[in-house]
Amino acid sequence: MQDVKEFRPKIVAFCCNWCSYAGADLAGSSRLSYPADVKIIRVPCSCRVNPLFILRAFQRGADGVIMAGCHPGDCHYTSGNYFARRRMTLLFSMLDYLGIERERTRVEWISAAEGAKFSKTMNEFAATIAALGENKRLEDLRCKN
Amino acid sequence: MQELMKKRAIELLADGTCDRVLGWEKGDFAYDQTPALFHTAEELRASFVYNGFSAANLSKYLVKECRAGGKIAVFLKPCDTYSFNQLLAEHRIKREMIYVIGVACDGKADVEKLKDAGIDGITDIREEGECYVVSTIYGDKTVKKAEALAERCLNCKSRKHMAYDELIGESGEVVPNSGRFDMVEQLEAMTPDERYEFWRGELSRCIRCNACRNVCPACTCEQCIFDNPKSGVAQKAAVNSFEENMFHIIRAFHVAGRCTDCGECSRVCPEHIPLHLLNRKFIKDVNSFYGEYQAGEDPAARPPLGRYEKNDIEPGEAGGNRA
Amino acid sequence: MQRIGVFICHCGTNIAATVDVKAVAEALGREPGVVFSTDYQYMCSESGQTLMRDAIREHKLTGVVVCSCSPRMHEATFRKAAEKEGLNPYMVEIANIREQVSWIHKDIAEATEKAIILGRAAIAKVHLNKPLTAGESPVTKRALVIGGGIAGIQTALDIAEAGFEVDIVEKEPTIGGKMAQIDKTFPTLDCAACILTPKMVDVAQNEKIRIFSYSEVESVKGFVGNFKVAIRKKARYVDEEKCTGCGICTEKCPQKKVPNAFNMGLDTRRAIYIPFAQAVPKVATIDANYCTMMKTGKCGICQKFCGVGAIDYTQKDQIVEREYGAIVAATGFNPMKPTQYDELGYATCEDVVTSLELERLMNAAGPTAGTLLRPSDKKHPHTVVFVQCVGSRCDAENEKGKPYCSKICCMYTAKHAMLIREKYPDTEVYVFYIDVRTPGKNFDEFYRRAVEQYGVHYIKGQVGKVVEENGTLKVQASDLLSGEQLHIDADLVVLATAVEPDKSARSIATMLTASMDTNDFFTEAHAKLRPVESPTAGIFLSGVCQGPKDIPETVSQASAAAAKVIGLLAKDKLTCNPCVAESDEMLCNGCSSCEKVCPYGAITYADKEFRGPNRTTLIRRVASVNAAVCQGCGACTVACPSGAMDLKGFSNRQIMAEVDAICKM
Amino acid sequence: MKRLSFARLNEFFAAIAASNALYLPVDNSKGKAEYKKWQEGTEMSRQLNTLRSAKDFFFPQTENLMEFKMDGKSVEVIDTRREAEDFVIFGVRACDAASFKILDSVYLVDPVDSYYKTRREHGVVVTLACARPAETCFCKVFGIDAADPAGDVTAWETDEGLMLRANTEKGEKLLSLTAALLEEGDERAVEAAQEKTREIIEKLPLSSLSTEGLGAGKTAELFDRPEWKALSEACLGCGTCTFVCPTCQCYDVRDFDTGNGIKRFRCWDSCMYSDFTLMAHGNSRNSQVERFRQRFMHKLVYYPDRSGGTFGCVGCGRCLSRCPISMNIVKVMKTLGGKNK
Amino acid sequence: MSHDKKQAVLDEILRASGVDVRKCMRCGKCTATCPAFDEMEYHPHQFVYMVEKGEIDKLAASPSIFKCLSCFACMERCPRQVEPAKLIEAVRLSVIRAKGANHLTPEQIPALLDEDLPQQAITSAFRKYSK
Repeated sequence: MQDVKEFRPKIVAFCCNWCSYAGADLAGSSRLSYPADVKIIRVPCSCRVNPLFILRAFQRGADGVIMAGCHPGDCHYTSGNYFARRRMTLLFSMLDYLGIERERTRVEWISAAEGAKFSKTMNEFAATIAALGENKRLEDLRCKN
Repeated sequence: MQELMKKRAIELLADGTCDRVLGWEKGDFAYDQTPALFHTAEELRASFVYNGFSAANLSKYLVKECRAGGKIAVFLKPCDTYSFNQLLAEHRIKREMIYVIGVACDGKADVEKLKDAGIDGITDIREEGECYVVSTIYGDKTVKKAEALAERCLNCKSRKHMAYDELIGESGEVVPNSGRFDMVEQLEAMTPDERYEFWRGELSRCIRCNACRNVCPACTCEQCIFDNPKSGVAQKAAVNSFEENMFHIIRAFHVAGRCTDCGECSRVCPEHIPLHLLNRKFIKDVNSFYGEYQAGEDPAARPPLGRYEKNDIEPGEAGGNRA
Repeated sequence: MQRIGVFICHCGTNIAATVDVKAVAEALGREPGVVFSTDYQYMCSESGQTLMRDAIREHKLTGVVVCSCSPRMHEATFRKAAEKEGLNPYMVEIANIREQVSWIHKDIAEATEKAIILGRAAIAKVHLNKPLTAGESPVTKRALVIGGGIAGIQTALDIAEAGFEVDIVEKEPTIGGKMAQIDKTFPTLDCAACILTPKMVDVAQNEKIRIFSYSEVESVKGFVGNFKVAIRKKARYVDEEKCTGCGICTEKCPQKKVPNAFNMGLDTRRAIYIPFAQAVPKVATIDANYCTMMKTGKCGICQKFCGVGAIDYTQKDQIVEREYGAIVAATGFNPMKPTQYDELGYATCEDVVTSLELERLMNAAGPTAGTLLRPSDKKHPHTVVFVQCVGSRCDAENEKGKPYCSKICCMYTAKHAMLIREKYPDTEVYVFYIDVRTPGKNFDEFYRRAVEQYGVHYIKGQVGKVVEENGTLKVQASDLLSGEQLHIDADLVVLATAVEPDKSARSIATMLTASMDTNDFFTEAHAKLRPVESPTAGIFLSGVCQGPKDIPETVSQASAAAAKVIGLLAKDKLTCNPCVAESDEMLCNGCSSCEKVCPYGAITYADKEFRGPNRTTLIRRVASVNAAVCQGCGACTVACPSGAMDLKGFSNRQIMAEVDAICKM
Repeated sequence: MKRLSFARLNEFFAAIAASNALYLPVDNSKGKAEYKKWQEGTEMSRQLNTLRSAKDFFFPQTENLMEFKMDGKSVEVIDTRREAEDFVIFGVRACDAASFKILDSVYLVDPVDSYYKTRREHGVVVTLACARPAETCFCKVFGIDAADPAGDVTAWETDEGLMLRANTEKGEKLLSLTAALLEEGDERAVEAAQEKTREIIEKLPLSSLSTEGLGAGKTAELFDRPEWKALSEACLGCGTCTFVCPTCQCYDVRDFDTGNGIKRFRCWDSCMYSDFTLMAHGNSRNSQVERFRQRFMHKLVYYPDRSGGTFGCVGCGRCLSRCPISMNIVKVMKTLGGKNK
Repeated sequence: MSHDKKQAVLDEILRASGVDVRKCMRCGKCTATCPAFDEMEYHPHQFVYMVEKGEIDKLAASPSIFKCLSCFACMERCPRQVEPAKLIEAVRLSVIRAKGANHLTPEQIPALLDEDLPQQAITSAFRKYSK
């Protein structure tokens, strides 16, 4: 029997600099914890998130990818998150169409004032990914050994 | 039809409207036509062809031809005119350099269908009314045109020319219920596991020959990111299932909102992967999420990913088995 | 290969208590390209910065990674320090191991592991960083103040004082705001009008200040230093230039039954009106909703009586375009209308009023000419009950109220109670409170005076029910200290309702791309260190739009915002964010996809000549980015189908390198 | 000559599969033939040929060469070569069998490609003579006899059953594995089948294609021919022709960074691609006409130059049916060759 | 009662009621609004405070818990969503359950019904006693 390692999901969170990253800071300064499996990448705006980045994360072994941005209408750059929303809607729908678990990708709008929401969202998402288990459908085994 | 086109092309060369004509050139077996430039009446007389096997969408060649100087005449089928408009919208071609002759199309034949039906050793194919008479080294065979109709033409979305300077034959109408999303809907109705199996089965055959990309009139990048070593995502042959998925997802996304559904990708795939089902998924999603939109219908229309509504649906609401 | 230095900050024990900083320094020191790695108690301190500068010099570092607090906190500090040592500031990256690690994780092993991974991601990014140089953009030397209350007035005056032009946009016909409606001010009890109106006059007379009254901001474009704002001047049907403010029209107008908003609807005015005697600008306005001429086309009396021909029924809204270098939001507040509290009877009993209504009832220019008479029967009330915290301090889930303390109610209620007791010693005054909050200079003394000197009854407890019975308000309340339930027959009940941001603030914030909190108060760039700036560059905050404040606090914040604006306008050029988009012309298709998503119009196209294959030339349409206009959101980089558009400082390769580092097995 | 009754074909496959991985053409979901590993119940395709060629067995589309493992600043080189398993490919047509010789002439000469060599040594090729060649077939032009293919074992489908002939020691060994199922066969049945095939071949439209004016030594004559431009005009620059071609042998060596190390692999490349021959200084073939010319000059001139006149094409016809724009080597030969007008 | 047992009772009451007593800011609006004020020894705001302090025994022994009308006025009015009525209900339940089977069975009810009793009171009584 091989030793079975406890599954620790890898989760990449793309956070826009103005709202969600600040929301993460607020979660931090309010000591609202969320699993260490969540690692944040700062981008200027959710509209900077290229579908390529999301696929790349899955390739490299991520089990879940979440993108967080300002609430629609509150984008620091006026309209960035509206474009991001369309892009992600289409991308997620396509991933679903290809049979890749829909729940592995998520978009949330988290303002700079919503530290609690940030923490809650990340806890929820991490739990969802933990329940789904390892990402098998978009993995690149070369990156796993 | 072919003779009318040939005659008109010769006239256009003669009257100086254009200095070359883009059309289809005869091959060895009637079905293997090659897109070609005709510079003289002699060339046209000798090898210009237009029939049920003139399948290639010629619009993409205009990107290159517009840079060559001199006005070019081109024959475009209805579906090709959508690609033409899209290229115009994206400033890839210059309208004033091109003389468009819209040609009627009642669907193109797919020689693979004949071969799948057991007809081999084909030496020539003639059209006789509603039938193709196929000469083979094993004798003549007659096939109903409808039975040889290419997959993409079964769900023809439009027989209407979106752009032309003149028409040969008649322009039809947009087909309201083309059924082109039927297969997409069937896939959507499957479970995620079934869909995954379906696409693995299809995409695992991909040999990354890039025929789909290189024929695609929406893929006119100066250099594809997959060919650009500086992009960080360049690949050649797909090493594993991830890379197969990656290439096709990104390519489909890249043409999302720009794909005119001309069907060339699936036509040229040597492995017969139904790539159009990826593009049609995006077209269907755009239609249902953001309102009806067909790339290439109106070159002035704003593409769906270049605009937004404040109350667009959330990504979380997309996907899943929607009723 | 970069030569990277890594610095792990302890942040005292903030980081070091949960993250094994030595282990992080050691692990990151083994990463390819890292030539120096250390930890230090406070990297942001002078000595921490010196440590970093020494290392840059001694180890010839080409890149720096600081593992510390959020980059939103000290990225600029560390970049500046690196720059002093000759390293391009954009070669410095921060790994946030405080907010994202030590403050949210408890397990040291887990936190240390995560800190290492975040450090690796930052190192991976720095490997691909390139020195960036900031461009410059000019500054329009004029400020816009949105809102003409005391906050906007003070900000405008201070900016004008420094010699810069200021425009005030006020949606009401006059500036003055809420303070103009207030009778007296705490804790000095001086008359609000006496201290406000001279300032209003100053504004009117200041050559640097232009007032757009009865106007609203229509759209805002541009960016810090270069805003373009469209202002809608609503039609007031009176020519502002001609009107002398003589007021004849407001006396002759036959439509007398218009609720007087300035007096909180407690009396009426005419359809053509000047809100109050000291209004600035003192110009009449026709209320088109009530004007008979506007509604039926028959009347025209005001026009007949106007000696200067200022009345113009055909006036239309006008859009004025103005350019500004800075914008101050001073959109103010409104007291909540407590109609959702059925038990308090505001909606049903005329004699249950809000505190601002009471101000008008006590004001010499108010509906009762300063004599306290209750609205229902215009009689003098003998028992007055004040209810504190109406709609404030509610649970976040509570739909009726606000979660915050409105801050000013304790003090103004003490003021009201005191004034009533002083003017009408025969009146019993009860104040039902939850807590009495009086932080502020001379505030608690003021409140104690109300209790000790004026004999106001302060009762800890809340009012449960107010019912009107035969002209008396039956107040049922609990006295928590005695444990009794009280039943008081009151003549007047005054509700200290919550302060709410003005309804217009949300849409203005959207136009300004300034962020707001869940209560629709503007968010400041930093709660402690940058309290009068919005996170959006060039947008400043003044007054209650940022959070509940009393007058002294509002005025000091208004002046602080003005100081920030002056600091900005004093510059001739602003250095631009160098993290802007850039188009690789060799890859660009000229397809215009990027242009369609650019919110700033920063992308233009031109036909350019390129080398084709084999010594040919070809002309291609390619995009170029105006670096002074681009704000670096990156929308174009994803819209670009060919990957020609990339964002400096957040390039595709950099972000993917971070992804790779984070996902690495 | 051995004979196997068609009824016992399955037993024959099972006997081979007992000690070898056995691959044979199988119809896929699209009704096209591709090589699949045999297992009980696998049905052999009736198609003339597989969509992709048999070269994949010896020269796979991608192949790991070695790995570098990185830990902090240290790098370790790891040999990833594994002992290959013995395998048998059944049903290879004459054209593909001939292509192996061409590949051998590239990969088995000094410096020997050890990856290729290992596979070649472990593989046994059982060819199957063509019974019904297609209009796109032109192997005859290059001196290949579809009725008598090479390979370790040659098989014919005749009226009397499957006839098998071992051509090499490896072939003998394979047949000995299945000896219990085989009987002695009659040469005449084979000859009858061959005759039928050859009759058809004579009738094929491309059998009369001439190689005159092409081949070794024609570089100077053909290189600057103006027809290249028109021929290549429609070429999309995709790699379909090269990837379905049994003789195309170019590859690219690439590194894949896994985050913890590098996997160095090779993968097929195509001279039709714009980044083929991309070097530090840039690209020596900047236009599609140059790339297009390269591919056909290689098959028709350069390779013959180096191999004593043997053409680098085996006439399998795959590029004829797969090219998206139906441009192909036959059209090139007809345009540039001497006697084809 | 041992400390642990006391804690267990408290936990059960908090769980059953779903009330977070720490949210209370002691404004007393629940008490001010309570129609049964005069009948009660402990008033709604005291309930909350006593539960927070863990004084369940005192509360359980008081008849006040049965004086509550379950009118929910306190829940409706509480600005902090503390919901004292749910807390009272939970205490009441814990008392009833501790009594075992010693309470009314459905068969006994018809005989005890008073024709003049308003329907609302009956429903309220069921809510209070029938669990």
